[in-house]
Amino acid sequence: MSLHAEPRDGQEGREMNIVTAVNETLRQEMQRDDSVRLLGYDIGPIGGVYRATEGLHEEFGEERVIDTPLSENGILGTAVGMAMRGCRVVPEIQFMGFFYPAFGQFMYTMAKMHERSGGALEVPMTVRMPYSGGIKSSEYHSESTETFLVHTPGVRVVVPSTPYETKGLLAATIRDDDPAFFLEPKKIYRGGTEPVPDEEYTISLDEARYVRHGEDVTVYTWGAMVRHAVTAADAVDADVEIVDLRTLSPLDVETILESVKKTGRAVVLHEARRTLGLGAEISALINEYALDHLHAPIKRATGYDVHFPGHQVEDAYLPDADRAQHAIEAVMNYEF
Amino acid sequence: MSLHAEPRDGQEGREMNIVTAVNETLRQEMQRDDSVRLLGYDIGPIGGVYRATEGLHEEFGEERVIDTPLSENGILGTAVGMAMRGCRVVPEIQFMGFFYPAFGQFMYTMAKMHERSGGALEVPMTVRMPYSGGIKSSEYHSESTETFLVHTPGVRVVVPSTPYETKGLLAATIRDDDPAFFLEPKKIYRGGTEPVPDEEYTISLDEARYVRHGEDVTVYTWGAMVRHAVTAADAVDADVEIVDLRTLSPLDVETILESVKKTGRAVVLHEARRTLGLGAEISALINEYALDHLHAPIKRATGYDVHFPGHQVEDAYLPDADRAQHAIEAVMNYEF
Amino acid sequence: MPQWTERRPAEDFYRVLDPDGDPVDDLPSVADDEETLRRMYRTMLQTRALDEKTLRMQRRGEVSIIARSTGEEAVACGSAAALAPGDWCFPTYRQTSALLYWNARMDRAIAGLMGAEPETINEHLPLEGEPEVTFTPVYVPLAVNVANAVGSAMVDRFQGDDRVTLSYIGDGSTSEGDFHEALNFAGVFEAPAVTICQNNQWAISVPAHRQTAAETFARKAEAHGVPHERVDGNDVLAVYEATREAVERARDGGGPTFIEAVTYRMVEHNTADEESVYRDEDERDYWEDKDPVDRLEAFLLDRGVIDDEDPERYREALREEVQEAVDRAREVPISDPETMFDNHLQATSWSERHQRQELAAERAGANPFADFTGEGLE
Amino acid sequence: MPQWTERRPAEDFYRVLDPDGDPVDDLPSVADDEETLRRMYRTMLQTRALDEKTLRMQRRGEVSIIARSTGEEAVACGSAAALAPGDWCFPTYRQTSALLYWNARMDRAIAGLMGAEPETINEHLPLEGEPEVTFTPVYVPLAVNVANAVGSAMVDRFQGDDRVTLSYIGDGSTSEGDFHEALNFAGVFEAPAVTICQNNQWAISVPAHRQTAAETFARKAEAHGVPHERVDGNDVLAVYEATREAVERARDGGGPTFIEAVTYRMVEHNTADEESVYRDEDERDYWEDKDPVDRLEAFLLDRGVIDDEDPERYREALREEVQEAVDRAREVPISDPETMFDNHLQATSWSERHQRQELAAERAGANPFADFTGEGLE
Ligand SMILES: Cc1ncc(C[n+]2csc(CCOP(=O)(O)OP(=O)(O)O)c2C)c(N)n1
Ligand SMILES: Cc1ncc(C[n+]2csc(CCOP(=O)(O)OP(=O)(O)O)c2C)c(N)n1
Ligand SMILES: [Mg+2]
Ligand SMILES: [Mg+2]
Repeated sequence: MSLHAEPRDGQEGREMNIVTAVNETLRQEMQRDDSVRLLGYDIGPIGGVYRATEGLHEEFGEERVIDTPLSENGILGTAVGMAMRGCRVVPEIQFMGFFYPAFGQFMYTMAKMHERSGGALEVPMTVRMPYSGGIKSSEYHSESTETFLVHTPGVRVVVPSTPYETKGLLAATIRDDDPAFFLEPKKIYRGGTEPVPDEEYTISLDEARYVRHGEDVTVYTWGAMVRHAVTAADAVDADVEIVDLRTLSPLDVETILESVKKTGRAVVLHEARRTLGLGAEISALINEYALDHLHAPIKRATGYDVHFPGHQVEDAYLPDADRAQHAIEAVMNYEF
Repeated sequence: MSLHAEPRDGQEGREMNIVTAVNETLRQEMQRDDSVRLLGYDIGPIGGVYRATEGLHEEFGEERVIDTPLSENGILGTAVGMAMRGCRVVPEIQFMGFFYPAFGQFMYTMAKMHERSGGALEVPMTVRMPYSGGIKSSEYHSESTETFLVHTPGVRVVVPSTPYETKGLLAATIRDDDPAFFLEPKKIYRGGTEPVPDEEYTISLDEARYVRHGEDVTVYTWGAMVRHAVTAADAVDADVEIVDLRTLSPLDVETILESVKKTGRAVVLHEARRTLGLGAEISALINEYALDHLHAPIKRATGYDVHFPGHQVEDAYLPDADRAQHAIEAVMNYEF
Repeated sequence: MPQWTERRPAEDFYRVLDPDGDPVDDLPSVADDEETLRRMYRTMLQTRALDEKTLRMQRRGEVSIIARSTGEEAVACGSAAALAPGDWCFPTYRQTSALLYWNARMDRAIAGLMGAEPETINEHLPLEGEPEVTFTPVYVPLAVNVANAVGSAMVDRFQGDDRVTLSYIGDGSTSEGDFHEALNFAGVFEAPAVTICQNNQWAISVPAHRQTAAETFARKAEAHGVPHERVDGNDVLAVYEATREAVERARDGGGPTFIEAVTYRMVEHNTADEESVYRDEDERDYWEDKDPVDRLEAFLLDRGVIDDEDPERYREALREEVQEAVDRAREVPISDPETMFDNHLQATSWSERHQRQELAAERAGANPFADFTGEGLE
Repeated sequence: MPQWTERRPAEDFYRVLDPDGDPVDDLPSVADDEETLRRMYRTMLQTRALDEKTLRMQRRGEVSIIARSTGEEAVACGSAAALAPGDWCFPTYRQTSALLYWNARMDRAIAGLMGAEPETINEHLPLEGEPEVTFTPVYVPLAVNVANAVGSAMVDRFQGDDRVTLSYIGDGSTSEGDFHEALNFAGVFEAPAVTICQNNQWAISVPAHRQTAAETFARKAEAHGVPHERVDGNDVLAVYEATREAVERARDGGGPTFIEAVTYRMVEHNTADEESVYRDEDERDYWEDKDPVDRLEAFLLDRGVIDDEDPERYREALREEVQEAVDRAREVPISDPETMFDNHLQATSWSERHQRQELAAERAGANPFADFTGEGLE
């Protein structure tokens, strides 16, 4: 298990935010491996609506940074074909909420080709999707529907929570031969910097990260919610352990169980809707394999079971440090 | 809570199987309400690949039983438009595994239009999909991906488990003004008959069904798995309560909690993959609201986290009475 | 910085007025329908006034994001004007002028841009009576509206009603499979559905020639046996006339039509966009001369349908109207967070009730997670 | 019982041999390439022999479901024959003759029909060496193969390789948005991708005229600026020749082509289907006279490429070959259930390891749910 305290003391590197870390990592991976190609609409001259691919079209040309027609399913379908032919493809879906038209290619080819071919064909691809809320945009720009991805076998799902993590996880995901989703929490794209080493590094795709250790209660979370967990942990009268899952699929069940067996209490904090949000799976796993250790029910501090609301109401939908704190306090105060 | 013992004693009616019950109910609803229209490919002269719409094209003509081009997304998209204009539409998706190309229309219009219009527009539609395994067919003909539907707000998800249930639930779903999915467990389409009344009746879409009462352990299940739960219950040395959820969304949480608070032990039995299968949500709900009552962890007797396998291996994938029995015995024998 | 080069679209399309507002050929009868001409003129000016106002509001942070149709107003205005009461229309965010032609309420639209939930708008700016043409909510996800519109038209065809359904799609959005699936259904079922492709040459940063290798967008309808037409989209009379013909044919049982209206996105994609990054702004000069409002205005002045004072008079009046609508929209209170739960299912459920309680508790400063029995927080 | 009526497709397509096997015009050069002619003839006979055998196996319950291409063999055979070593091919279940032309192993295919997992087949009937043309697994979900094929072709175009990618789509499947999205990408990126529409007039029970109002399936390519061609799909020389031209153009940087090959589904959709329910079987007589094997056979006999004994000799030899393949396939043991976990991710995970243990326990008669600590069953 890798352990980074927060802030990460003594970390060397250039200060950068998440979107810059994405950009630099894409550049680095394209430089080191000619077979890496990016695919998506608006990723070329404009550099993506969030500028994550800024400068790459100019540097690598339009056959490696490929501006496509406006079709998510076409992007995914051609990306799979390219990956089957040995390219390491990094398609961008502009917003996770616009992934749905690509569900056919996702289920039928991206997630399935390797298995279907008995291992003969590989599909090394990393679908980048800005995801999750907090930006007060219009419909479908704020979704957190990782459940759809995690319930599907044959793909990895990775979510960074800091600039340092972004670089190591994105490089690892691109280099990995499995088809994968890399979900970028857009609210914190520019939400703070930390030093990121210039040299290449990767972070394991099999291990959750302890954001901090504690003895009383574990908060499981990922992406933009990690910072709220930290704020809540500072505010409550309890010794909180925070686990940043970072690879939502496959889950690092060892770490999930290890932590709760120590603390005996758990909260899951996520932006997705509650019903069948990933919190349900974490709760069920703990119930199955650590029930004896539980001192309290597991609470899910999540979004509600509604369509992501308009921007006047968005803040009331989204979990934040307060909601996290309430959940922590609820399980801390619980008595059998 | 409605309680039907199994077999349902003294029930009057014609003996019929599930697929006949679907057919008769569609006919009945089309006769009583001119605005009911069916939509889908191969539903016309051939009467559906499972003959669920047999005879309806002849009786109601091609403008009420509408054979369409081969496009699931086109079917869903035009169905939503028809529903917005006052039709009560019953589209068929030939197999649940071919629903994925329609995910865009599902998320953007079917599940959303009512909310998006502030309630001004209604979308009364019932998407029928044969689903789940056991028929030894090829890829994507055996899926149980109800998770995708249940995680999405704004739609109902209904699954019958017997011919009697089929008629009452399908009539209720068609008459309900919400967009809904009606999942038909194809393995038991012709898997047994029971008397089904000729007269119209509906079954509440808000209530789970006690298949049998028991004191020691609750099995939560639905669809084609109900019969395995019954077999397992007969075989084990315990007094098993069986809850047929039948409406997977929204869930009847009252009944779920009521049962486990009495029995103190729970098993979920479903065909879907385990990770983020509906069993996860049921387990999480019980953990949150009935932890004190639990005498043992909740076990999930489910499919595995793999693509639905080929037919030589299918039986090893699918849960059956044995797997259910093992799960029941595991929680019965558990000691804190 | 590399930018995309544009390719100017061929101009061998149907055109009634040249860019100076002079007729290129015999005039269609709408040229004598002064009421419709003035209403279209007014609608385009109104659209521009509304866009200008909401742009200022956006800059002040009062609305979060807007997509203007400046320079493209003729497409939606001219086509929607060809509808009749009872018809249905399925617009995207780029067809404000279609809604305004049929007197859609600006105050409600502005409140929506300000982020109010539909329930709040319905409560505080209630709609009185049905609009003569029914508009669906503006679609944000691209291309999905067309199949809904075709379904709507299929109902009329099956029921023998003589209504027509109109829908819109951008040039970029024709690359989505949805578009083709919908047009294919329209062709097979001879649906009275008219679909307008508002080809403004750009889909955010992607130019039209990168969307497709098809000769024209109009020709895409060949794939589905649907009659098609290509018109000057900055000529409101051409758009009107082509749509009128299509609408009449549809109403008479003649089935669907697809119309490409060639125009140009004069401004940013939306206010989150900075178009100078990816396109050469000089190209705009070429299009500036083709402005649809100027063109119609010149024609109307020339024909005496409006007089010399009218242009300024209209603009002044519309600015006031817009301001009044903004004032009314500003009166709408911030939406109650609980509205997020409204209008999902028609009945309630345990989880809806429970989560409403959680939210209420949270807002009251109480602990929303205090229920450990499932029996609720009270 | 109402049935769908058929509309016979127009026959103004490219044709080399008339239904009696007589040339309609000048012969293309393939008519002199005896080796290719015999190989195509043999492949079509082989396909039919294999279909007949697996049908009998299906009736005995030895394989669960098969889709025959009886009467349609010329489409896939003639088009695949125009490929060269190094090319790629993305077939559906209806292109057995394409695979057989390139010597795909029948024993492996039969084992697959018998329900063996790919891992089991690889273990017991290992592939030796690469086939000259690479075939992807046969696609069951419709229309999704075309975009994968276009992606494959894009790679060759970007890398300057002169390979070509061939893919197939049924008439019904052209109604899926996937098909259009893929062809649009092919057009925009000038991908060396040739797509064949195997128009056999039926999609299960839905006739072609109910799939689309387009004049022909070939014309669907107009939507994407992709050159198209329409050929007699029961004339293997016409299919070969049109594909050869398209493949050469693609190889030379000339981009994609779409070819509609007009044929007829002589038999049931698959063995789960009963076509007499929905179509008039008399129509089959019309098509019986157009059989692609008879047509080529007459031509070859006439030209002396084969002699009078050859037809029976070929058939006899192929029946034996098929039987031997069946025998080998029958030797493959039933797949181990644990293979269901294979080849999902390249690494393992807690849940994979855990679930493998559960399955093993279950098969050993032990309780798979005995782990209450997450530390495994042992
Ligand atoms: C399904 C979907 N994908 C992506 C988006 C994001 N998006 C919004 S507008 C737009 C460009 C649309 O271009 P075009 O169709 O030409 O319409 P225009 O904006 O030019 O009117 C994109 C990519 C979306 N709203 N929906
Ligand atoms: C996405 C998808 N939808 C539905 C099906 C079920 N299905 C299998 S074959 C078929 C008909 C295909 O017709 P066509 O494209 O004409 O091909 P043919 O079988 O005639 O070769 C259908 C509906 C499927 N396999 N995939
Ligand atoms: Mg555009
Ligand atoms: Mg066909």
